Amino acid sequence: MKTEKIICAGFGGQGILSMGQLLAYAGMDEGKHVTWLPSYGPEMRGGTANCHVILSQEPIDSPIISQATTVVVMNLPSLRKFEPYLESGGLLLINSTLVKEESGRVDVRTLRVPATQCAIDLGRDEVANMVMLGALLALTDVVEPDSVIRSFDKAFEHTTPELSELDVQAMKLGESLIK
Amino acid sequence: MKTEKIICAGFGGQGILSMGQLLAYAGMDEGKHVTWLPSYGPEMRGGTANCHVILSQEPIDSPIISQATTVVVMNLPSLRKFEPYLESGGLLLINSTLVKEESGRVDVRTLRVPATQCAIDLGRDEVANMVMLGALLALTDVVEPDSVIRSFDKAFEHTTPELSELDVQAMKLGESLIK
Amino acid sequence: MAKVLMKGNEAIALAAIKAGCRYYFGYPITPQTELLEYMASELPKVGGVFVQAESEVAAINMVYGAAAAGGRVMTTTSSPGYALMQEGISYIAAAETPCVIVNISRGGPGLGNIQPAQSDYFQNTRGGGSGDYRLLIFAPASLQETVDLVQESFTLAQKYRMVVLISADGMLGQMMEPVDIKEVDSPEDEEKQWALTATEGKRPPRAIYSLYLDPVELEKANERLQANYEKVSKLEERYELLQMDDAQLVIVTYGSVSRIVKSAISLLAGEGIKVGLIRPISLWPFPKKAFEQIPDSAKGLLTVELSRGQMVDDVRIAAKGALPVHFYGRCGGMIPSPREIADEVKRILRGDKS
Amino acid sequence: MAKVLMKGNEAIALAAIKAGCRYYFGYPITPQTELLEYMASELPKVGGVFVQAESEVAAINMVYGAAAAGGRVMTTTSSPGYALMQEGISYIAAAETPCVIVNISRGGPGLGNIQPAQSDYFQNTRGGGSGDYRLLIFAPASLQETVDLVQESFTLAQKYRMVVLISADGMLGQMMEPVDIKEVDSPEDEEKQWALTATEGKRPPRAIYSLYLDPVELEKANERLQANYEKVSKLEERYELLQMDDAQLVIVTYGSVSRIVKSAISLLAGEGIKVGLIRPISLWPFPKKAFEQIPDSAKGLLTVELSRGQMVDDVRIAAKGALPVHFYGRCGGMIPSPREIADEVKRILRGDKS
Amino acid sequence: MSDIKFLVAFDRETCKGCGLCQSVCPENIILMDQEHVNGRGYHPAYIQDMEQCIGCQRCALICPDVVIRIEKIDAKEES
Amino acid sequence: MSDIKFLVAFDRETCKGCGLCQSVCPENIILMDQEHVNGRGYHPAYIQDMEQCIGCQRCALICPDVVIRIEKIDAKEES
Amino acid sequence: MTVLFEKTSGLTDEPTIYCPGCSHGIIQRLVAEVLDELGLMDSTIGVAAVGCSVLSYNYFNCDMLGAAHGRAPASATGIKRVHPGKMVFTYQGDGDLASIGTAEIIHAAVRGEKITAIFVNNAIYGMTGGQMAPTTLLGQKTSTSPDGRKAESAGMPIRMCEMLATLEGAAFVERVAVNTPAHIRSAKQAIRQAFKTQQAGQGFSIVEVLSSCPTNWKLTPVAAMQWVEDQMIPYYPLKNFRTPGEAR
Amino acid sequence: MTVLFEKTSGLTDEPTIYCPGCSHGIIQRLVAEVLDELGLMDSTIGVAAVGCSVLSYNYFNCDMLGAAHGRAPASATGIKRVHPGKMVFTYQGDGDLASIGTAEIIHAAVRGEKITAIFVNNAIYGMTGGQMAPTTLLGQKTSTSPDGRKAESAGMPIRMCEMLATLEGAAFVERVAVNTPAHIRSAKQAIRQAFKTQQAGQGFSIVEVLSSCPTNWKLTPVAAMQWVEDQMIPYYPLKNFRTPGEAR
Ligand SMILES: Cc1ncc(C[n+]2csc(CCOP(=O)(O)OP(=O)(O)O)c2C)c(N)n1
Ligand SMILES: Cc1ncc(C[n+]2csc(CCOP(=O)(O)OP(=O)(O)O)c2C)c(N)n1
Ligand code: SF4
Ligand code: SF4
Ligand code: SF4
Ligand code: SF4
Ligand code: SF4
Ligand code: SF4
Ligand SMILES: [Mg+2]
Ligand SMILES: [Mg+2]
Repeated sequence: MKTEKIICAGFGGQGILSMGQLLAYAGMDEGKHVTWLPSYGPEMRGGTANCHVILSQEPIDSPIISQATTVVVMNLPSLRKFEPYLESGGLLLINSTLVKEESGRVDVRTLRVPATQCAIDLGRDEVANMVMLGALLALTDVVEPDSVIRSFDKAFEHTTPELSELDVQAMKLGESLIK
Repeated sequence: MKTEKIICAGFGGQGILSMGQLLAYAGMDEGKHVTWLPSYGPEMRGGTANCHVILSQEPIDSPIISQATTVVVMNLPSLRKFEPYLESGGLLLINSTLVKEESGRVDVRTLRVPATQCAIDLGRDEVANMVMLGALLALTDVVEPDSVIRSFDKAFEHTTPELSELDVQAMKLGESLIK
Repeated sequence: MAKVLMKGNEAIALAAIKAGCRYYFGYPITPQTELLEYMASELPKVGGVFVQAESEVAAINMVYGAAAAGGRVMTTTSSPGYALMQEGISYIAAAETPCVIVNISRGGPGLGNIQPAQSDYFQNTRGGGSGDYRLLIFAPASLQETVDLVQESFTLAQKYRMVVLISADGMLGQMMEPVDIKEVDSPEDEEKQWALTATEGKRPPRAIYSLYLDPVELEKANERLQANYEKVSKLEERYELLQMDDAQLVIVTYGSVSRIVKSAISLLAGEGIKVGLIRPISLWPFPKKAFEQIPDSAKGLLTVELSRGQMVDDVRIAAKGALPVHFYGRCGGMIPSPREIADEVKRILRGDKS
Repeated sequence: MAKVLMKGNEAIALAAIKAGCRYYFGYPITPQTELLEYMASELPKVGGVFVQAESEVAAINMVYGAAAAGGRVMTTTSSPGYALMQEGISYIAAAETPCVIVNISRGGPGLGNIQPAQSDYFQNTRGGGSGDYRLLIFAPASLQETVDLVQESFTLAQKYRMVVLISADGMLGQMMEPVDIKEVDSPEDEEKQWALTATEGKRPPRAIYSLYLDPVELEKANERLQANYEKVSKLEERYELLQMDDAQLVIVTYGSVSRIVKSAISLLAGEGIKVGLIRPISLWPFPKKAFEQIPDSAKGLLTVELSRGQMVDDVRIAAKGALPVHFYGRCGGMIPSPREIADEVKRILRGDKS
Repeated sequence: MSDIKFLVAFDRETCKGCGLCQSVCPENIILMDQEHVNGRGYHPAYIQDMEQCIGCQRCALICPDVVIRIEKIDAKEES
Repeated sequence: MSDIKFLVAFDRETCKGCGLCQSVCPENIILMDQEHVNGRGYHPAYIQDMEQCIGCQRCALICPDVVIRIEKIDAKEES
Repeated sequence: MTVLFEKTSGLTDEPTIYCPGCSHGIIQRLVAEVLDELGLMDSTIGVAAVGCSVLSYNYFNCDMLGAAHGRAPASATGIKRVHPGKMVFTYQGDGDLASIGTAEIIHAAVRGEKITAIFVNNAIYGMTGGQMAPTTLLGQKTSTSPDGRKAESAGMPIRMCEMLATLEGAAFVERVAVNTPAHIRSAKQAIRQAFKTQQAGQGFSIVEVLSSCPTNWKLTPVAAMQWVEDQMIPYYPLKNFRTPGEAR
Repeated sequence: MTVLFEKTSGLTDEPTIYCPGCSHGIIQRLVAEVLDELGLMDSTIGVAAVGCSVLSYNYFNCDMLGAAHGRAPASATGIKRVHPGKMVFTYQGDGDLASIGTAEIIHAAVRGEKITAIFVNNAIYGMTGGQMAPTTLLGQKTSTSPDGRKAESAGMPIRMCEMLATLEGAAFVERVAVNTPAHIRSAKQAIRQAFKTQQAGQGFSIVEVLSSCPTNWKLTPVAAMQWVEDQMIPYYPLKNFRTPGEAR
C-alpha cells in the first residue's frame, strides 16, 4: 500500500472528525503507521471542520498534508478550500446533496455521493459521514471495512447499539452506491 | 573643595534621610553637583536607615559610596555596618547617647556627639539628626550652615515654623558642641 | 502497555498520571483543554486531586502550594495563560519547589488564535518573571517523545528541585498518533527534607519563601540557584542529529515543525541536496554541544520555526559566528510545507539570500 | 525650567505630566511607589486621571482601554508586578495601541527584595507574553537622561503605535539628582484615525482587537508588526561610547551600574589601563552598530550587569563571535564597587579568566 | 382577498434551524423545512399558514439570529 | 512583707515603647522610661508601683510585642 | 403596511458564529436594540470579552475593543476615564466575569465605575468546549465535572448579583433570563435601565442574563430553554437587586 | 506563684519588624495562642502573604509558606489538597486580600476550601508606605488619596465579610477588632471558632480583624486604637456573619 493522505472536511457537526478517526483506528488495527490531525476550536461551530489522516507502512514525519491522495468534502466551502490540496490523479469525494457545484479540477478522479440525502432517508442527518466513508472504502483499499467496524467503540465512545447499527447501515449504503 | 562622600545611618525614624537631603539641597544651592541615595523599604522600620550623599565640583558617576569621606552613625548597628566604609583619615561622627561602644578604627578622626541626649533636652527626640548635622558642619566645610537653613522648606515639606525653629536651635546646639 | 492511538493532550495527561502525578491545577484554554478534561475525569479515579482554578494566576499559585507541600504536581496551559503564570513561576523557581508545566502553545501575540505556533520560545526560555532563574525545558516532536519526556520530567523536577517545562504546540496537543505509555515505578519518594508537611512535633518548623531582605542573602540564594543550573546545563543538553556528514547546510529546528523539516530534508535528498539537522530537544539548556558536530562541508545554518525567529538568538550564540545563520519561519498558525522549506534551502545554497 | 533636585521616581512622573500624559493606572510596589504617589497628587491638578488599580493585571488592562480610546497613558511598576503585566502587554502590542511603561526593577527571583537589580533584562527584552512582538526599550543611566527619554517615549509610542518601556532600577528610582524637566509642546495630537472615540454618527465603527481566527490573517497581522519593528530597529538604536580608541578591553554595560563602571574606567585609566565603554541606551533595538566601532586593540568584551548575565546573550550576538565575551555581575541588590570591577578587568587582561 | 393580516418573513440563509421560533408560536404555524438545507447546513424555518398568524412577535423575540421580520398588513379603509 | 500580689515583668529590650499597655492599665501604673533608650532605640515601659496592680492582664493582652509576662504571687496560707 | 419587527440598526449584517439556538444572539440583539432606541449607539464604545461572544466586535454597530480574558471591566474603565461622556459597556460570559475576571468586575463595582456590564451566565465555559464554570449548577455534568459538579470539591455555584449587590458602588443590579418571550421583554427592560443608570452617572450597572448553551449542555435549543426555566431560575432567581435611589 | 500570662510557644523568639504599637503583633499572637491552646500548632501549615506581615513565617512556630502577593488562598488550597488532614491558614493584609487577591479569596470561599483566612484590615497598604486600599475609609488621607478618598473616583470602601457571607462555601465569617482588651478577647474567640470550623471540615472560614497602622495613619499607637473605634468600627461593624449550622 502506498501512503494514503486523506483530508476530510465539512460543517462542524457533520461527523468529519470521527470519520477521520475511524480511518486512523482502522489503520492502526491493520498495523499501519497513522496520524490524525484535526482542525479545532470555535471554527468547528458555524464554520468548517476538517482533519488530516495519514496511513503508511513507513513512520510518518509531518501529520500535515500538503498533497492529499484523497479529499472528502461534505459542503461547498470545503470543496473550494481543499480541492487544491489534491494531488494529480487523486480521489475527490463530494457530498452531492449539499454541493451542487462542480469541482474545478479535471486532473483528478471525482465522485459525487448524495450522502446527506441518503442519511436523511435513513432518518438521521448525522450519518452522512458514514455513507461517505462507505463510498470511500469501496473505491480504495485504504483500510478494510471490517477494521473500521472493529474501531467503532474507540471512535464513538458513548455510542449505543442502535446508533452503531445505523452507522453500519449507512456505511453499507455508501459502499453499495459504488459497487 | 574635594569631593565629599557622606554616609548617614541610624534607626528608621531618626531623620537620617532628611539629614542627607539637607546636605544635598544645600550643596545644590551652592552650585555643586550632588547625588543622594537612600536605603528604602521596610528595613526603614525597625531596622536601620541610611543614605549616601555625594557633593562634588565634578559630575558624579556613581551615587553609591564605597569609600566615604565622612560617616555619621546614630546607633550601634550603623556603626558596625558603616565604619569599614570610611577612608583612612576620614571623619567618623558617633551619636554617643545611644552608642556607648568605641569604633574599631584608629586611622580616622572620631567624634562622639551626645545628639540624642541634646535632643531629649530640647524636648524632641526627633531633632537628634539636626544636632549631628550642626556638629558635622562645624567640623567640615562641606556646605555652609546658611545653605542648609535655606533648604529647610524643600527637605521638610510640611514643616511648621515652630518645628523649623527647633531644628535651627538643634543645629546651633550641635555646632556649639564643637566650637 | 501496548501502543494506543491517543490525542496528544490526553496522552500527556495519562503519562503524567502513570508517572505518579497526583495533583493537578489548571484552567481551560484551547488547544490544551483536553488535557485538563482528561485529568478531571481520570485523576480522581486513582485517588488524585483535580482542581479547576479560577484563573491561570490561581492555578500556578496552587501548584506552588502543592509543590511546597511535597505533592507531585502539574499544570498545563497555552500561551496567554502561560503569560499569566510568569510571576508564580518566578516564585516557584526561587523557592526551589519541583513541578511540571506543559505549555501547548498557539498563535500570538495577544489573543491571536488557537492554531499551532512556536512564538512562545522567548517566554518559555527567557521567562517573563523577574530574576535570574531558569526552567529545564523540553520540546518534543512526536507523541511518543512527548509522553516519555513528560514522565521523565517528574523525576528531573524532583532531582533538581526545579520547574520542568514541556514546550509543545497545538499540533502535538491535538493530533493522534500511536503511543506506548509506560507504567513508571514511582516508589514513594524518600521523605522530602524540605517539604511543608506540618512538624507533628518531630522536627523544627520549615519555611519556604523567596524574600531575602538582605542583599547578601539574596545574592547567596541566587548563587545556589546558579550552581544548580550549571549542573543541569552540563547534564541535560539533549538533541537529535540527522544526516550531518557532508551536509551542505544544517537546519536547526525543534518541536512540531521539525517533522515537516524532516520531510523537506528527504525531498532534498531525493534531489541530491544534502541537508543536515540539529533538533534541540532541550531548549534550556540549549544544546550547544550539537553545534560542535557541524561538518566542515556546511555553508550555513538555517533556523526553521513557527515564529518570526526567536530561537535564532540561541542558534547565533551556539554557532559563535562561525557560520551564517539564516532563518525561515511562518507564524500565526500557518505551517510551511516541506516544499516551501526545500525551496528556501535551495535559495540559500544558490546564494540568493543571505 | 531650572534644575531641581528630585527623586528619580518623582522626576519621571513630572516629566510624563509635562509630556502630556493625562492618564495613569498603577499599583503600589517598592521601589516604584513614589511615582504612583506623585501621579496621585499631581495628575488631578492638571485635569488628568489617576486610578489606583486593584492589581497590576488590572492596571495594564486599564492602560489598554485608555490607549485604545486615544489617551496619553502610562503605567509603572517593579519586577514582580511587571511579570503580571505580560499578558496585557502582549495584547497591547498586538493591538498596536501606544503607551509608556516604566519598570523600576528590584532583586529577584520571586519576591526577592527591593534593592536595585537588573535581572529583569530577559522579561524586559524578550517579554513574557506570547507571540512575536517587541517593545521599544530605553535604559537610562542618569536622572536627566531618564526624564528626557520618558518624555520622548510618549512621542515615539504614538509615532510607532508601540509600547515604549523605560527600564530602570531601584537606584534610579530612589536617588536624587538635579534634573531639568522640559515643558514639552504636546500639541493636541492630530485626531487618531484608529482610536475608539464612539462614532458620533460621523464614521463607520472601529474595532481594536488581537484575535485573528484565520491563520492567514494572523500571519498578515504579524507581518505588519514585523515591518514596523524593522523600521524601529533601523531608526532607534541608541548608545553611548566612551574612550574606544586604543582600548584594551571594552566594557558593555547599561543603566545604573554603568555609572559605577565609569568610575572603574577612570580608576583604571589612572593606572594606565585603557578600557572602553559601550553603553546600550536602547535595549531593543539592541545597538548592534556600536559593536562595529570596537577598536582592533581590544582583546575582549566584558559585560557588567546587576544580574547573572542576561544581557550577555545580546552582546554575544552583536559581537558575532569576533571577541571573547566575559561577564561580571552581582545580583540581589548587591552593587559592585569600582574597585571590584577594575580588579576584574585586570584579571581578564592578565588572562586569569576567560 | 386573502385573510393575511401579518407577514412573517424568514431569511432562509441566516436561519440556523434551531426551532426556537417554532417552540414559542402560540398558533403552532412555524415548521422546519426538513426537505432543504441552506448554505450553512441548516433546515430553515418557514410558516405553513400565514393566515393564522396573530402577529404576537414571540417568534421574532426569541430568534437568536434575527432571521425574522414581521409586518402588519394595514386593514383596508372600511368606510 | 510587701503587698505585691502580681508580678508584671517587661522585656525591656523587645519593648517598642508604643505606650499601648500604659493606655489600657486601669490602675494607671505603667510608665514609659523617658530616661533610657533600649538597643532598638525605644523608651521601654515599666511599672511604677507594683503593689497597685490588680492582675487584670489588660496590658499583656494589648501588647503587640509580647513583652509582658504576668505572675500571681500566691497568697500565704493563712491558717 | 407597518413594520412590527425588524433587525435593529444597532447590529451589523455579519452572521454570528453562535451555535443554533444559542441565546447569546438574543442578548446581543437586546443590547443593540436598547442602545438604538435610546439613541445612544453612536456614542457608545463596547468591550468584547473572550468567550463565544469574542467576535461581538463584529456584530455591534459601534466602536468596540477586544479585551483580554476576564479583564473587560478594567479595559472599560480605561476607556470610560478617557471618554467620561460616552456610554461604555462590557459583554462577558460567566467564565470570563465570574472566574478569571472576578477581581476586575468587583473592583469596577467598588469604584462605582460608570459602565454597564452585560453578564451572560450560561453555567458553562462555552467557547472552550463545555468546562465547569463557577456558575455551573450542582450535579451539572461538564467536561471537567464529568460526574456532575460536587460541592465537596468544587463548592456551590456562585451568585454574582447577590454578591455584587453588597457593594455600594453597584447602582443597578438585576438578573433576568431570555428563555421565553416574556422573560425576553423583561430582560430588555433591565438592560434599558442599566444603560440609563450609566447615562445618569449613578454608578456601576450590571445585568446578569441567564443564557443557554445547547451545544455544551448537550440539549436541543428548545430543551435548553426549558432547562433554564427548570434548573437555572430556581437557583438563580430573576430579581432586581439594586436600583438607583431605592433604599438598600 | 502562678503564671497568668506569658508568651505562647506558638510564637518564635524572632523580634518582629512591625512598627511600635502596630496591632499586627496582637493578631499574630492571638492566632498562635489559639493554635497552641487547641493543640494544633504541630499539625498546622501557615501561608504568609506579602505585606507588613511578610516575614510572619519567621514568627509562627509551624511550617510556613511565603506566598505571592494576593495569592495566599490559592497556595493554601494547594497545600490543603495535598494534606487534607492538616490545618492550613493564610495571614493576609487588606491590600493583599481585598485588592490584588480578590479573585483568590472569593474562589477559595466559593469552593468551600477548608482553610482559615486571617484578614488584617488596617484600611491601608502598610508595607509599601501608606497607599489607599480598597478598605480605606471615605475621606481618609493616604499617599495615593492625598485629599482623602473620594467616592466619585475611588468608590466606597469594600466590606469583605458582607460580600463573602453571600457565598455558600463560606462557613464561618466574622469581623472583630483588637483595639481594646475586650475586643481582643472576642477576637480570640472568633479565631478559635474559625479554626474549629476548619477542623470540623465545615468549609471556608475567615476572620476579618480591624487593625491599626499608626505609622501610615500618622497617629500615635494609642490614638490609632481610638481611630479604629471611632472611624473604622462604625463603617465595619463587628459582627458574626456566618457560623456553621446557623440559618442564613
Ligand atoms: C488567559 C486566558 N485563559 C484562557 C483562555 C481560554 N478561554 C477562552 S474563552 C474562555 C471561557 C469562555 O467561557 P465564558 O466566559 O463562560 O463564555 P461563553 O463562551 O460561555 O459565552 C476561556 C477559558 C483565554 N483566551 N485566555
Ligand atoms: C505583584 C506585587 N505587587 C505589588 C507588590 C508590593 N506590595 C508589597 S506589600 C503590598 C501591600 C501591603 O498592604 P496590605 O496587604 O494591606 O498589608 P499591610 O502591609 O497593610 O499589612 C504591596 C502592594 C508586590 N510585592 N507584589
Ligand atoms: S408572530 Fe406570533 S403567531 Fe405569528 S408566527 Fe410569530 S409567533 Fe407565530
Ligand atoms: S428561531 Fe430563528 S434561527 Fe431559529 S429556526 Fe427560527 S428563524 Fe431560524
Ligand atoms: S495587669 Fe492590669 S493593673 Fe496590672 S499593670 Fe497590667 S493593666 Fe495594669
Ligand atoms: S505595649 Fe508592649 S511594646 Fe508597647 S510599650 Fe507596652 S510593653 Fe512596650
Ligand atoms: S458553545 Fe454554547 S455558548 Fe457558545 S455559541 Fe455554542 S451554544 Fe452558544
Ligand atoms: S507600616 Fe503600619 S501595618 Fe506596617 S508595621 Fe508599621 S504600623 Fe504596622
Ligand atoms: Mg459561559
Ligand atoms: Mg493593610
